[in-house]
Amino acid sequence: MTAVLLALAVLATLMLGAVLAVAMDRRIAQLAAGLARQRIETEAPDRLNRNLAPVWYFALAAAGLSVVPFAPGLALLDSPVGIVIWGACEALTIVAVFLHGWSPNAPFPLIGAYRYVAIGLPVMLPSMFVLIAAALPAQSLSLLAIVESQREMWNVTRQPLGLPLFTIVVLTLTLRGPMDFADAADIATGTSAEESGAARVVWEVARAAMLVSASAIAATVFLGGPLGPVLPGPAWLWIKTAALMAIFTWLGHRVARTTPSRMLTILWVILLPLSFVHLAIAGVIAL
Amino acid sequence: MIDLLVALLAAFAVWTGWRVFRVDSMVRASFSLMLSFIAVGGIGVLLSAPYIGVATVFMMAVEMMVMAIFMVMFMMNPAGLNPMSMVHQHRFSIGAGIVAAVALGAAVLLSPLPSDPVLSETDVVADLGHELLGPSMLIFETAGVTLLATMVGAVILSSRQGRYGDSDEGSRPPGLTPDGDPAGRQPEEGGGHDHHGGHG
Amino acid sequence: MQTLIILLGWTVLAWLVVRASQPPADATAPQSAPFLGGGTAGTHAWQRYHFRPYTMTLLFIAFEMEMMFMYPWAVVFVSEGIVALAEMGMFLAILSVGILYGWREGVFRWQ
Amino acid sequence: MTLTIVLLGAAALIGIGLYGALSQQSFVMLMMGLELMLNGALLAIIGFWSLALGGMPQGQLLAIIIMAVMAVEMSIGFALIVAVYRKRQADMTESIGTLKQ
Amino acid sequence: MAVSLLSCLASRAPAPVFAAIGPGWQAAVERLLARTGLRGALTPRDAGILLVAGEMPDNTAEALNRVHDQLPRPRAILRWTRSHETVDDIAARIGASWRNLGAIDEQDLLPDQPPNEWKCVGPHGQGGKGMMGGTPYGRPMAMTGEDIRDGLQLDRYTARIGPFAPMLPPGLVLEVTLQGDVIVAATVQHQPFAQPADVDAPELCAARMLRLLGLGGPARRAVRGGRPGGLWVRGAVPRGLGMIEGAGDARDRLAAFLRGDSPVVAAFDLPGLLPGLEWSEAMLVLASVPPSAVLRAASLPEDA
Repeated sequence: MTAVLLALAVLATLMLGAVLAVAMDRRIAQLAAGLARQRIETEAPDRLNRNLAPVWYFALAAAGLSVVPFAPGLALLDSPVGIVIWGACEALTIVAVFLHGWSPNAPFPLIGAYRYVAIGLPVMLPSMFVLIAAALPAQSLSLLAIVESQREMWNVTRQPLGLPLFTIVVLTLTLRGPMDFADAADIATGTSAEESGAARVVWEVARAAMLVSASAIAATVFLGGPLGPVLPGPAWLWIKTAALMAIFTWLGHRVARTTPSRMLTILWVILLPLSFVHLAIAGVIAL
Repeated sequence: MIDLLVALLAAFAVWTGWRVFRVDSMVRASFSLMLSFIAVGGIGVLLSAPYIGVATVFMMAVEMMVMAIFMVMFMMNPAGLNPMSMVHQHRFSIGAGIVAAVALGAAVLLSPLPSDPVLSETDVVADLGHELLGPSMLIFETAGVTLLATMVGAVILSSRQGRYGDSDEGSRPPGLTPDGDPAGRQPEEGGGHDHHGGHG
Repeated sequence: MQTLIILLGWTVLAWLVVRASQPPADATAPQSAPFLGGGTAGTHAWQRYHFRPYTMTLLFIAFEMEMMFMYPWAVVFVSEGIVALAEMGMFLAILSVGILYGWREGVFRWQ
Repeated sequence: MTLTIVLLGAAALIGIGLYGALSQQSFVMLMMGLELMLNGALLAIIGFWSLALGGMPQGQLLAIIIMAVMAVEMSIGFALIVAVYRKRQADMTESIGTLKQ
Repeated sequence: MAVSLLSCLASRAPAPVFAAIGPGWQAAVERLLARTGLRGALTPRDAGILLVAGEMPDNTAEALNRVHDQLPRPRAILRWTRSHETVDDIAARIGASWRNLGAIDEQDLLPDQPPNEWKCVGPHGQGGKGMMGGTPYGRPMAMTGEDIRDGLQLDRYTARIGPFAPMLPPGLVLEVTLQGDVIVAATVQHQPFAQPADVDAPELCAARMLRLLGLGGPARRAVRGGRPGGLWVRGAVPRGLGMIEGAGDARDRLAAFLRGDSPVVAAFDLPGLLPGLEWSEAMLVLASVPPSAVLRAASLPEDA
């Protein structure tokens, strides 16, 4: 019974959150108009994967949100390895975006797909480091335990580098702003360049859903998730998630994107050592 | 119930494993191998190995992504637009595969299997952590050194501008006919344009 | 088991939603040609794609293995104390040598 | 019973992997076969660890080692393919034999 | 209820316009697309209206038809050729067509034929021999060739991009050969259309670069004459990219545009500048040069 309620809560959060995310981009009307338009088939596409890519993206967003506790001690997927499940979602997201760009058999989507893989893979490293750092004080890989470990102090103050590093991960997963190497303007919106009508809308909504999911994870890991005075747990989670979504959306619209080659070097040479430092600091504090 | 799910997942793993060699598209082949790994990870999750199971999915998603990249890079006709057939010693291989599978299967069916299931209250992840830092510390650090060697080896083998000049300098591709002209590229003077100045 | 059922459930639900929301794709021949700003392509886009940072991906899969060791390490970190810090520090230091070597060889950019 | 199912699945995976490793001309496809065999080994280890060894932590460690072996094999294998391709413009297993020349 | 809500929302959507810009109309179209109520689409797949601005030369007619046919149905083509029609007029006309799109819906202009004859012949129906031969699904497959960066001989993808590619100057047709996303060869097949001097206005040049840096909103603000805003704008352009003597690199030129200066770019070799650059770098370099200078550079080889 609780499981069904929690499943409904996850679904409702994902749907309402996706609408909110699209509204933050001021694109609700645009996407509504796209739904009724023709969906164009490309020349000799990989039809199966073209249809499956958005399905994976949606399913991964939902799976990621399932491990998020909606109240202290209450998550749909109460797994002892919650952050590993989220890590698997991140890894599979790269696959989904790659398939989205690969399957139309067209040059610009193909370039977008490969660029995304080049950036998406190394982005996983800081992501894993910050999540592991958050797991240190909790002595567990479960997100429930990570929430419990933040009762006295949120991770955002205890591990100050964590949220900025994770921001980059979220922007990458949701193909936004400075990390949007899959759908860039110089390749005519990249992996989506050949998508029209409902297929394009579905992909955009899936991106929005992933933003909800990733923001909820960030809220849980760094802002104490459902912890907070007066209001019930889910309300706090929703407030924090929405606030983070607003920040990520704002950054996505404001920060310039550099060239992929340069970003690759930045990731390995600056962000990876930073996440080493982050882990070391978190470790020393946790001891 | 668990048995049924395990059987379904095992069948799925075998089927997707078989698909790897039957599909024309290299991307599909890589990702059907990934699905096979995911099914094995699912079995791990069912058999109270949550960490190993989920981590298999996590690692294999990444590795199969890289696999797909290299498959597409080096296979002719990577998308399978024309039908693929690049096999040799086909009958022998089929025979060997079947013999191996049947022999192993028979060994499984004929030998008495011990039964000592993992207790449900064990914290298997913490067990693994203590094992890593305690008794198996040497294995853990050896793995580190092995991975380092792998990284260095991979860089040396695959990158062109090595310390001793371009790795393909002076090499001569084989001829299309015996004693014929080299196929494809001629070794060029100075190893082509090197657009990269200093490092980093 | 619950984990598997939930994940499978989401996948099926996502599949249903996506199927229901988009009509089957169709196009005439000129419509389906790849978009090149009015230009034409000589060949199929699918090709032996020269993925530039290929050496980086090789380094990456070797380096990423360290995650497999780090998750269980994180769980027992506090109870093992300073030993855990030292051992993981050594492990990461060893791997960092590989990263530094790769950087020196210039693999973290488009080849 | 569960262990039998798991091990039969593992045997089938190893069989298919062996077929792939022997039959494929292309080096990358051959590596797929190797990976599939390792997949079978991984499945067998998970089954044994969970159902026959009483949750010995070494079992999990062995599974991790298998994955490390896969990573090493892939990394070195692909690096080798790149090196061979650079010299021979081919990724066939046969062309490795001529590399020594 | 849900359906009517959706259609109500849809009717308020900004009209998605894919602009095919002709000679002399670039600045006007860029100013038009920065208005609210319109949305410049980067690909015809995302557009409902094809805006054809200016008199198109005959040799681009087929390309225009091609772009037209790539719009999803229902679609409409609008021509903006009379110079007395103001930006407000055309915006109103676009809005009206967009709301009335279902009634207008246009047929394909090109015949419904695959690019190559393909009748499913051959032992496997691929229309060719072996694994690489023939024209499966109407096109041949790419073949291997030289690489100029790391010497790995992988496939070369050759395509003519333009004249209506949104990331290139209007009218420019480049025949590029790509290996991966690196340009290994480029030739100019058709020169950019001549544009009056106001196309070199710093705010328009800055907006073109901002758009490539993923800053659509700041680009719009820049066109409207406001402060673009945006973080890490100059820093995002790599140093030393697209170095042209006397005009610095792309980052310097972006800084100049943002200051409101228009750097004078001397003649440079356009096809010679591109090979060896990665596609996104190449596009940044092209956008960092004022269109008049690109035109001069593209017409250089014919003078010689």
